[in-house]
Amino acid sequence: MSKKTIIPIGPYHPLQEEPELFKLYCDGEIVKDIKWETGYNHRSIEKLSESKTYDQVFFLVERICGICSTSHPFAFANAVEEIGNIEITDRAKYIRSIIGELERIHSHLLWVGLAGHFLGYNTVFMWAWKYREPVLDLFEMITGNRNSYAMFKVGGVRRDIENVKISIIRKTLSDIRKKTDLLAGAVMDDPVIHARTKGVGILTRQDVIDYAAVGPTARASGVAIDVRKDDPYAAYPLVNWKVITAQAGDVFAKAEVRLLEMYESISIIEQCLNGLEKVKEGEITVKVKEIPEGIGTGRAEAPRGEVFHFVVSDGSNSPARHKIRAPSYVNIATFKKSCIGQTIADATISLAAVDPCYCCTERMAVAYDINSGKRIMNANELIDCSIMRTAEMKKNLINN
Amino acid sequence: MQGARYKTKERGTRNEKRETRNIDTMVIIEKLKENFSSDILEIVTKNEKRIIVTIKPDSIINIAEYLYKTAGLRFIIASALHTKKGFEIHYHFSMDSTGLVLNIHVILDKENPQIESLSNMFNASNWIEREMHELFGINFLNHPNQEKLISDGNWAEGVYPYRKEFK
Amino acid sequence: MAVNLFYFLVFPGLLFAATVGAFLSWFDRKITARVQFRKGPPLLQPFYDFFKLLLVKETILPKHGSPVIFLLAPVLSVFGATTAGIFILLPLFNITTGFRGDLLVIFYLLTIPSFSYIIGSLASANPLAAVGGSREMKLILSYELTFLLFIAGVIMKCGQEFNLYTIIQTQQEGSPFIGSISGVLLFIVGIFCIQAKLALVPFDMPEAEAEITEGIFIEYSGAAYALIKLAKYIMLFILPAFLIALLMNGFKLEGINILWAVLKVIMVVLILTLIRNTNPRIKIKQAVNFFLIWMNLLAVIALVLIAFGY
Amino acid sequence: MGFKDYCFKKSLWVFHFGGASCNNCDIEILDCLTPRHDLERFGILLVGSIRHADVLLVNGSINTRDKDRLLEIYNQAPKPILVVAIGACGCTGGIFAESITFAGPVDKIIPVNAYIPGCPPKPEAIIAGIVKLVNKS
Repeated sequence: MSKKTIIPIGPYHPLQEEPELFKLYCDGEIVKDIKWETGYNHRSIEKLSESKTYDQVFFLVERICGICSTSHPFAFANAVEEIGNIEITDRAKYIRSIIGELERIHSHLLWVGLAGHFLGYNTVFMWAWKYREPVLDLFEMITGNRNSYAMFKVGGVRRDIENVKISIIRKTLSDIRKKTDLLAGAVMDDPVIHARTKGVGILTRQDVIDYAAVGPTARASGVAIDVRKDDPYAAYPLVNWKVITAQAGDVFAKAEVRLLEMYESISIIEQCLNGLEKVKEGEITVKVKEIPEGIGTGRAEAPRGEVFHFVVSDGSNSPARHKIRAPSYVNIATFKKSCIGQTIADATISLAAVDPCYCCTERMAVAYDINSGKRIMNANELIDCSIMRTAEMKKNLINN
Repeated sequence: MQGARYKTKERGTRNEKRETRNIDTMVIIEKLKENFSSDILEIVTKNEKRIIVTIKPDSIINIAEYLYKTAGLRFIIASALHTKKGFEIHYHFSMDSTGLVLNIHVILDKENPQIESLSNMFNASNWIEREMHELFGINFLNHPNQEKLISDGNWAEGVYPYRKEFK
Repeated sequence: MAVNLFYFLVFPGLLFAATVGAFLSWFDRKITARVQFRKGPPLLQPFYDFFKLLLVKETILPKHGSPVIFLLAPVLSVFGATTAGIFILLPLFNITTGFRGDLLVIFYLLTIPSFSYIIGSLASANPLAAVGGSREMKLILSYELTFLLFIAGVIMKCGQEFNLYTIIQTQQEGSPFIGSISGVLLFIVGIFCIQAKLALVPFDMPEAEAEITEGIFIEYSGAAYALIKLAKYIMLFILPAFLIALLMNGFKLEGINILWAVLKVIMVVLILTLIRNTNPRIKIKQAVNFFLIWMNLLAVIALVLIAFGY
Repeated sequence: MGFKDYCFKKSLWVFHFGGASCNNCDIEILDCLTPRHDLERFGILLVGSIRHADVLLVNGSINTRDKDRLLEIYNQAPKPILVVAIGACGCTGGIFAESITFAGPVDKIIPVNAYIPGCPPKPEAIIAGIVKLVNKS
C-alpha cells in the first residue's frame, strides 16, 4: 500500500474540545507525517490587549484559556509589577499561590479524565470529573465563579480569603487527597493502561531541549524545569515543595508526573493556608499610582508549563506591546517527534499527552474585508476607518 | 498517612537534584562581553534576573549559538515590536538554574527588516519566526519553511496587521 | 408459511428480539451510569432513540461513494441479525426446527452484521469510516477462529451433535456444560468473543469515538442509523442467548424457571457491561494478539480437556 | 404533542462546536455530562459525528476561519436541528467582539434557537436553557 491516506483529526473532533486540524498522513494505520492547520481559534488577543487599560487586560488574558485562567493573569501581574517595581503584601502572595495551585489540581484532574476518555476508558473520565467538582466548589466559595476567577489585579488580589474559610478549604483538601489516591491507584495499577501508554509517544531529553518544551512534558523526560523553583514568584519561595520528574518521556511518565504533582499542590496549599493565618486579614492590595515606561517579563508555571508574558509600557495606561507565549505553543510542536511512526490509536493519545491547549496558542490577528470577502484591510486601515467615523459623528453633533 | 497507598510504592522519581551549570549569571555577561565585544551595543542590567543585551543584527547567529550550545540556555520565545526606531526583536533566553531571563535585543531596518533565522539551530524558534513573518513582515533568512502559520488564506500578501503607523 | 412469517417478524424474530434487546441496552447504559456515579437514562430511552432516528431525522446520503450500498448495508445487518436470532431463539423456546446442521448456519449468520457494517462504511467514502472498516475487518479475522473453536468445543462436549436443539436437550437432561472445567474455560472464551462481536470496550476500535469519531458509523444518519441501532439491539440479546443455549442449558419455560431464564440473560449482559466499564480500549494489534494467542490457547486447552472427559 | 415530537424531546443528541473560545464553555458543557449533573438521565448524549446530532451547541466567538466551518457543519447536519449559542462569546462576541478576526456572533451566520449567556454559564444554566428550549418547541 503505497498510497498515503490522510486522516484528519479535527477541526471539530471529540478528541479535543477546541478546534484544531491535524492531518495525519497515514500508511495503513501507521502515521508517516503530521501537519497542522492552526488559526481556528485566534482572537488577536495581543492586539486587543493594546487597546485595554492595565486593569482591563486581566479580564482579557483570563480568557486566553479557561483552564489556565489563573496562570495568564499571574504572569501578566508579574510582568507589570516588574515594570512598576511593586512589591505585594504577603497575604496577597499566599492567596495568589493558593489560587494557582488549586487551578493546577483541577487542571490535572481534568487531564486525567480526558486521557481516560481518549483511551476509551469512560469510567476514569467520569470519576476524575466527579472528584474535580469539589475543587470547583472551592473556587466558587473563594472567588465567586467556577472558572474565570477575576482574582488578580496590579498590586494584589481583588478578594480576600477570610480566615473562617480556611478550615473548610482544609477539609476539602484532605478529601481531594483521598480521592487522588484512589484515582492514582486505579490508573497506575491497571495493566491495560500500562500496555496502552508505556513506551508510547516518547520524547527524549534532546527533543525536549531542541523544541524547548516546558512543564510536565519536559519534566516527564527528565528535564527538571519549573518556574516556581527557578525564578520564584508569589509565595513559592516561602513554602517547601519538590519538583517532580520522571525519566521515561512516554505518555505514562507524563501521567505519573501530573498525578504526583497534585500531591505537591495540595501540600503547597496547606502551607499557604498556615501562612495565611499568620498575616493580618484584609491586607490584600498595595496602592499603584502609575506604570512607568519600561519593559517587563512575567513568568508563571501553568499546569501545562511556563507561561511567558512580555509587556512593553510607554508610560500610558495600556500596554504598548504585549507578547504572550503559552506553554502549548512550544509543546504542540513536539508532536512531530512523538507521533510519527506510531499507529493512529497511539498518535491520538500522544497528541493528548501534552495536554494541548489551542486557546493559549493562538492569539493572532486577521484582517478582512466584510463586503468582498477578500482579506485586504490591515489593522491600521480599520483604525483609520474608526477615526473617520468618529470625526463624522463629531461633525454631525456640532452641526446639530 | 497522606497519600499513603500510592506514595509507599515509590513509583515516581522525585529528585531535587538540578543540573549544575558552572556558568553564573554575571559570568555569562562577562563571557559575552569578552567574546563578542564588537557585536554588543549596550547591556542593561535591571536586576540579577533580568538583563537586556542589545546587539548588532548580524551577530545574532553567533551569540545565539554560544548561548544555546555552550552556555546551555533555553530559548523561550521572541517578541517583535514595531516602534519609531524600526522593528525590534527581543529574543528571550532563560537560564533555568538561576532564573535569569536574558533578552537579546536587536533593532532592524525600517524599510526592509530581515535577520538570520535561528530555526536551523533549534526547532523551538520555527513557529515564532513564521508568526513574526506573518504579523510584522520581518524576513527570516535561511528559514526552512517560512510559510504562514496561523493566518493561512486569511489576508492578502504584503499586509501585516501588527505594524503600526507613526506620524 | 404464515407461521414462518410470524416467527420471522414477531416471535421470536424481529419484534421480540428487538424489544428485549432494547431493554438490555437500557440495562447496559443504566449499569454503566451507576458504575460512574450517575443516574442513567430512563427505561424507555432506547425506544425514544430508535423512533427519533427513524421518524424524525433526515437521512443524508454520502456525496461520493455509493448510496445504494450505503443504504443496503443497514437493512442487510438487521436481516442477518434477525435470521440468526430465529435460529438461536426457536430451539431456546422449545420449538424444534428439525434442521441438523444449524450451528454452522448460525455461525455464518452472526458475521453478517459486522460484514455489512464494513461494506456500508466503505461505501460512505469517508477516511475515518475507512479506518473503522479496516479495523473491524482485522477484528473479525482475529476473533472468528476463536469463536469457531468455542463452538467446536461445545459440539465435542455434546458428542459430535450439530443441532442446537439437541445440545439444549442434552444439557437439560444431564447437567449444564458450564459445570465442568472445560465448560468454564469455554465460557470465558465465549464472553470475550461476544464482547468483540458486539464491539464493546475494550474491543470498540471500529467505532472508537475519541480516535475516529464513531468510525464505521460516522456518515449514517436518520433512518439508516436507526436500523443499525436495531441490529445492535438484536445482537445484544441473541449473542448472550446463544451463549446460554450452548453452555448454560438454555431456557426452561415453566413456573419459576422463567425467572431463571431472565436472570441468566441479565447476568451475561452484566458481565459484558462490567468488562466494558473497567477497561480502556486496546489497540487493534493488541486485540489480534489477544485472540490469536491467548484466547485460542485457552480454547485449545478446553478442547483437550473435553477430549479427556473433564 | 405528537409521538414524533415526544421521542425527539426525549432523545436529544448533542454535537459540540467550539469556535474561537477560551475553553471554559467547552469544559462546562462536558461538565454537564459528568456525575454531578448527568444529562444522560434526560436522554441527552454527546455524539462525535454531526450526522447523529439533534442539537448543535456553539460556543466561543466565531472568527473568520471558523465561519466557513460552522456553515459547513450546519449544512451537514440532518434536519431538524436545534442550534444553541452558549456563553457571552457565542451570543454576542463578548470581550472578543472588538477583535479584528471576529466574524460575527453565531446568529449572524446560522439561525439560533436559544441563547445561554454567561461567562461561562454554569452547568445548571446550560441545563435550564436546554430544558426551556425543549419545552418551547
